[in-house]
Amino acid sequence: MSRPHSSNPITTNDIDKKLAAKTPKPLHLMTHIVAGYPSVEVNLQTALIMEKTGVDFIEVQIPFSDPLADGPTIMRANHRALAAGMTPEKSFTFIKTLSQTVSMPIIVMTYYNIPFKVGIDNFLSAATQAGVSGMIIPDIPYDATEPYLELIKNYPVYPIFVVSPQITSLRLKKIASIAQGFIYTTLRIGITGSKTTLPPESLDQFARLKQTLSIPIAAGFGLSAPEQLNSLIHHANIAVIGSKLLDIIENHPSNINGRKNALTDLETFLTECNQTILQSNKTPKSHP
Amino acid sequence: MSRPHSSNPITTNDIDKKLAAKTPKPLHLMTHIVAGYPSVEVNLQTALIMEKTGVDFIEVQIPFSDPLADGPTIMRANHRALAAGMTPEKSFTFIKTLSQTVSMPIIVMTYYNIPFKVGIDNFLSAATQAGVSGMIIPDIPYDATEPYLELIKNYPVYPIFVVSPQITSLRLKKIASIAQGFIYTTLRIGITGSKTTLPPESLDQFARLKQTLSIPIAAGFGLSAPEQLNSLIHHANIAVIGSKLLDIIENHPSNINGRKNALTDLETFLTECNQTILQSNKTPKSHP
Amino acid sequence: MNLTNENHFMTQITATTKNPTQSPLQAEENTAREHYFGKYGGRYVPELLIPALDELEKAYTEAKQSPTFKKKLEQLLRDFGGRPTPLIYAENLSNHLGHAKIYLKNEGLLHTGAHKLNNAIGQALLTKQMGKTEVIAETGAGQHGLATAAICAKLNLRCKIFMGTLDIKRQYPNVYNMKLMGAEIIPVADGNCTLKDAVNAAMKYWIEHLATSHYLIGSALGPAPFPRIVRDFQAIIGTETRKTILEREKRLPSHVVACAGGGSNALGMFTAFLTDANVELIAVEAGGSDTTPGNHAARMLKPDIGIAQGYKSFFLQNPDGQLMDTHSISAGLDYPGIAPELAYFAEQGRIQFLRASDDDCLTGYKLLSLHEGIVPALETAHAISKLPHIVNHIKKNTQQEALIIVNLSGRGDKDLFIAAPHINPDDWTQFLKTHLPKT
Amino acid sequence: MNLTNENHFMTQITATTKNPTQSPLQAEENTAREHYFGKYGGRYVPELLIPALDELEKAYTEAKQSPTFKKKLEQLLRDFGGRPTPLIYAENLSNHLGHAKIYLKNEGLLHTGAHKLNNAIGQALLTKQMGKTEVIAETGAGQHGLATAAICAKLNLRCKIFMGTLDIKRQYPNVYNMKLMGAEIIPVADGNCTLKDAVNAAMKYWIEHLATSHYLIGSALGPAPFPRIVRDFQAIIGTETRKTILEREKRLPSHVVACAGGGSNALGMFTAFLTDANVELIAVEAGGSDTTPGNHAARMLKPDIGIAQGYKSFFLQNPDGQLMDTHSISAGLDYPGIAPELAYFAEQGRIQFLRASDDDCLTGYKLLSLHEGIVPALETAHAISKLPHIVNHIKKNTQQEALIIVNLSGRGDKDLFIAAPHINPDDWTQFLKTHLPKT
Ligand SMILES: Cc1ncc(COP(=O)(O)O)c(C=O)c1O
Ligand SMILES: Cc1ncc(COP(=O)(O)O)c(C=O)c1O
Repeated sequence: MSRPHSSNPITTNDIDKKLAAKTPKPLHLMTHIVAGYPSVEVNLQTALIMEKTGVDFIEVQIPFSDPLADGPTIMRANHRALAAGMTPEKSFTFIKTLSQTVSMPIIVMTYYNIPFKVGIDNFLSAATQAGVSGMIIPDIPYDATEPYLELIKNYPVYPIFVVSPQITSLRLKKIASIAQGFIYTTLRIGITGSKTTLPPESLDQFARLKQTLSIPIAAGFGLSAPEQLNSLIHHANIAVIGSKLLDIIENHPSNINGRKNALTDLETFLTECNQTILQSNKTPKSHP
Repeated sequence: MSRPHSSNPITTNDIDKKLAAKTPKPLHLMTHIVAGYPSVEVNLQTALIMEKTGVDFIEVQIPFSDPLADGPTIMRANHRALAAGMTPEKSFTFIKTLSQTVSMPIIVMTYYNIPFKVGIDNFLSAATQAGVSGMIIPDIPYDATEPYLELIKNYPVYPIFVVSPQITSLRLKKIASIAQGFIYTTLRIGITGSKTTLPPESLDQFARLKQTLSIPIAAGFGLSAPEQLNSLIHHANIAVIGSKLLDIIENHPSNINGRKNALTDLETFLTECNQTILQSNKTPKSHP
Repeated sequence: MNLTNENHFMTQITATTKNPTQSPLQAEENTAREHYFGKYGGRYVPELLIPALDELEKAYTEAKQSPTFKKKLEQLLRDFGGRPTPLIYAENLSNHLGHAKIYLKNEGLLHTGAHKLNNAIGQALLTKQMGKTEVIAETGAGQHGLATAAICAKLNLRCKIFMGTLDIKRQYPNVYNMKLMGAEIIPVADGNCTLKDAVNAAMKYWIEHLATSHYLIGSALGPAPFPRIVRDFQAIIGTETRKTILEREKRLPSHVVACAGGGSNALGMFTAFLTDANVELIAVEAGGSDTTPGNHAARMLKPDIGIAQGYKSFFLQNPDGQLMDTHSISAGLDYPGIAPELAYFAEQGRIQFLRASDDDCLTGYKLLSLHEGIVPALETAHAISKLPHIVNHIKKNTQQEALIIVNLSGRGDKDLFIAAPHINPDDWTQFLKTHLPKT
Repeated sequence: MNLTNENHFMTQITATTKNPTQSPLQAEENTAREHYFGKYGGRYVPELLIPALDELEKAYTEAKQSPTFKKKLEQLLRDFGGRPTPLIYAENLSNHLGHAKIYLKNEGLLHTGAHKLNNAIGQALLTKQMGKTEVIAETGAGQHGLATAAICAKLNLRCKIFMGTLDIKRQYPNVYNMKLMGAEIIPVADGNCTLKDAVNAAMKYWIEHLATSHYLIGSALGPAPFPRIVRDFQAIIGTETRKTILEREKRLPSHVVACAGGGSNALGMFTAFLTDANVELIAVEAGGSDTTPGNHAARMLKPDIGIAQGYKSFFLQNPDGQLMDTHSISAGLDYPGIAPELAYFAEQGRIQFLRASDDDCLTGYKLLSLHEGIVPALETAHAISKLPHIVNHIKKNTQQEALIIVNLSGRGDKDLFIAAPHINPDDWTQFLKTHLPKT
């Protein structure tokens, strides 16, 4: 499933490899952690659970004071990580350890002021050295007149773009021409009626994305129950699970017992997710 | 010293008689009480002391809720008398008793809304029956288009006018033509420097009043010490003492002992006042 | 209905009341008659005050004819005051009530937040013209005090504000602002320690300082010439309104509504419409909690003539002639007397009177805030609250769409401490507690 | 100095910044370039928001050319807002300081008490034009929230105000008034629970309700086209001022001063004078308690470029790029970012920046109240407080009498709970206690 990216000297990276893996998986999973929340130790434990339960990609958010695009749970996690002393530098130290510990490709997510302030090249070097495969910066549109989009071409790190269902065809096409690895689209399911089938609007969205894009599609959505994953199969390549995991961690008191419970719950939840996907493979759905 | 008042069927009343008394007194005294403050009983005791110590006229104020022309002490006395249930009717009942008890001419002082509301004729009849000799209503200028000024001519009660030092000659002349008994002028001495001589402005005022008026002059002023009375001798016919007496009563706690002390103090004070006047008669001052 | 006589009212300071029984005010001839409105008004004051009132009358007569005075007044009204104030079509409220187009004349946008400033500016200029250096004023709610303090700061006049000790406690925000502007607050601890007592105290102070002080009375009452002066300085409200509504609607209003405490904003608004026979003029008094004596300030409930505080008018008084306690949720309507000119026009039937209770007032307060995005003063809210009643009455009696103008005499900021405990008591108490120093 | 180009600025909504490095805004051609002021500004937002920003830009472009829109805007600014606001000669203050004539443009007389309404009206009309039914807005001090709530009530738009929980506690009076006008207050308990966090929360809500909601940003910042839209709607301040001062003084001002929080009142005032090379433009930031990071909101103390909340500008941030806590006595200046256009003109040297501390602010607050009878907002007081400094500087450097205009961005009523404890702590505590329910 890898494709040539003429503008990038490194033709494939772990993301492509993962998506092109021999074992066919009807839906990959990407899960989210915020570096330093509640601590790098727990981050690491969490990541191990993720890998163990079959998660394919891990998204590590380097915390920022003003995470514009994130909901309340993730925002709180950002603020708590910062309050506990997390920095971009410490984040990369953690990510390096992480990349040496797990084999899931690592996608870094942060806001543009962090690389901008640290220096784009510094930031991208650090990411490369830490073993990062992709980079999501939600507040830098593809047409921002910023050096980041040029400079990243010099690194083995894929720029992952986030698109919205409302995006114009023109913008989508332009993004498609420079995107690498996959494109991340946001959508909400499970809110309207059925939890296991996509509403017609979402189907239309996917159809439109697929028509324009030859690159895999990751879909972020307000997942609340594993069976909701069924609805994405055959539509998206990757399902992104974010807030739900933080909710599980947050909703346990932060003592050792609580944390243990949290990690157990997390493992149970992710196991269910993975099983839902694997089972769906055996019982094909009737999708267009 | 009585003069004919062509417009009034009653040519003399107690006021004229008092001022024309055979024993020559260089300055008459008029003292003030507020009917019902602190009580009619104390009013009566006070009046007896006044008569005993040589006071010539007693001014009885029928309390009003909004005594525009009165200072804080008298205003407070008005409000307290009203709060204790004093009414115009009860005031006249008291005044009747008073006139049967003392021989000093009684001047009623009140504000125009009382007679206006009670009915001018009712009010003047009540006053006449209670033995009132004069009436001061400070908020009814001589040229007010009110029946009071006509109606009072039918009663043996003199309208006493209050004039100010700033009054125009025209207005003064018009008042002089209808005034009876005496005219009351306000002035302040004792504030500026010497306490026993009048400041030049006040001398000018008296000269001007005397030039226009053939009627006796009463002077109200912020008296604080008996020796200040000296300054009025040869200028005014009557000195009016108001707030000072209420101050003496008010500044004692209102228990039996306090009231006794108050009345003793009052007697001492008024005795001194009278003596000051009588002595000055023997040691004539060098006045213009 | 006369649509073309607006020229007559173009200049507020020469605006005069053309009423059939009263000859127009003639500056040169100060007859006792023109101190009255019918049998109301007059000068029931100690002789001591007469020279000062004469001086004021003379100064005012001169000022009315002086182009310099007029220019200064206009400049201050514009640059300091923010005149002209807007007339806005209250579209939502109109739709809500139906059958009427309602306009609001927003005096709340004047500096210091109420119509009071119009008069304060005028009289402060008169003070200057008389060569006096000090202004004294009484205030209840504090709006008149605030307006006076502001213009005194601007015109470099010493300023003393007489205020009942109870009102000082209730209206601290205004006290605070007056002090910031350099005014001295004279606490009045007599009587009920409210407005009426502040008037008495101010009057007394004036008597003793006539040479240097001007008593800047805040409503269209007190001894002549005050009622006329205040009315004239406030008449700009109606003058502007009449002109604007004719431009916008090409017709005169069918009804003009204002709240009436002392009566200055009502007269300020009504004067320009007095001779427009088809314009109904409606004043709204404070009905308080109920009609028990002492629980309201509705002088017109049983109009009772009296003479107090220097003038003859309707007063809330007992049968002995003692002025009574009053109550209203709005401190600016809580006064036992009323402008003699309003008494006169009430008698003539030219101005109708309605009553709004404390509860009505809060309803009006919420109604206007919600529908028009304007939080009115509680005084004004009395007028607003009668609109449903007025509109219903019109619906029953006429086919034609009514055109109602309400004088929005002031904005609501000042009433926070009075209204919030009614509207949102728990939040309010919580909030106050967080502002108390930790002990 | 060009005295005759005022025609260029006559209509605020077509006013454009003629700066040499920037082509004039061309409505038809939405190039990325015009989202910037030099290198500042831009659109640093999730792709999700781009369609909404494009839609807004399109609507605004159409509105600028629409006579209907212009008429509606002018009507609301006049009838609802109370425009034009006056320009007043501060004679006492001028005499007090000497060597300068000082004028004040009193935006405090606008409805709801600050310049914020100019922009709120404009954007609310845009909301209508886009067919949206809901407005959301962030607010710190509450002035922008208040203005937004008011115009939403007037225009029948659903209104949600995002406000940090800390600000809700501090600024209850504004919360109270917003609720009265029907706005829903959305408490934001993230981060420091203040303005910056309210912006984040509002932005997020917007992302999820783009179809029906317009995010009515309150200062000249955020992603393009907001900085320009807000600037344009506020430019009427300078347009009116320039015209009036030329009429009155027959010359342009030598200095124009404004406080700068986000920057909307400063840009609103400065825009009309940008091409008048001899007019010095001075913006005053909040110096807070001292220059320690976290104790002030002076972005220009050490200008540090960053990208946050949708735009590139100077931010108070740590070396990692995290936005920092800020402090100012005035809630409206207490924000870590600044209008990108101000950043640009700071860089160009066209606008100078000064800093006023909390103490300076209180001095300015008292100074204006006492000398001019106008109690300013604490934000405005920052600008006032630098006048002695500015005048002294002029005295040393020029012979000519200076002509200074200060933008009086708001009135002080809203600041009672913040200022009174500084000015008169004992009275204030006493007063608050009397308003607590007896337990
Ligand atoms: C806003 C407002 N409206 C009305 C009044 C009542 O006064 P008047 O009846 O003289 O207009 C006041 C008095 O303070 C006021 O502040
Ligand atoms: C009166 C006043 N002035 C100034 C400001 C600061 O905002 P800006 O810099 O956008 O004018 C505010 C903000 O609330 C304000 O209320």
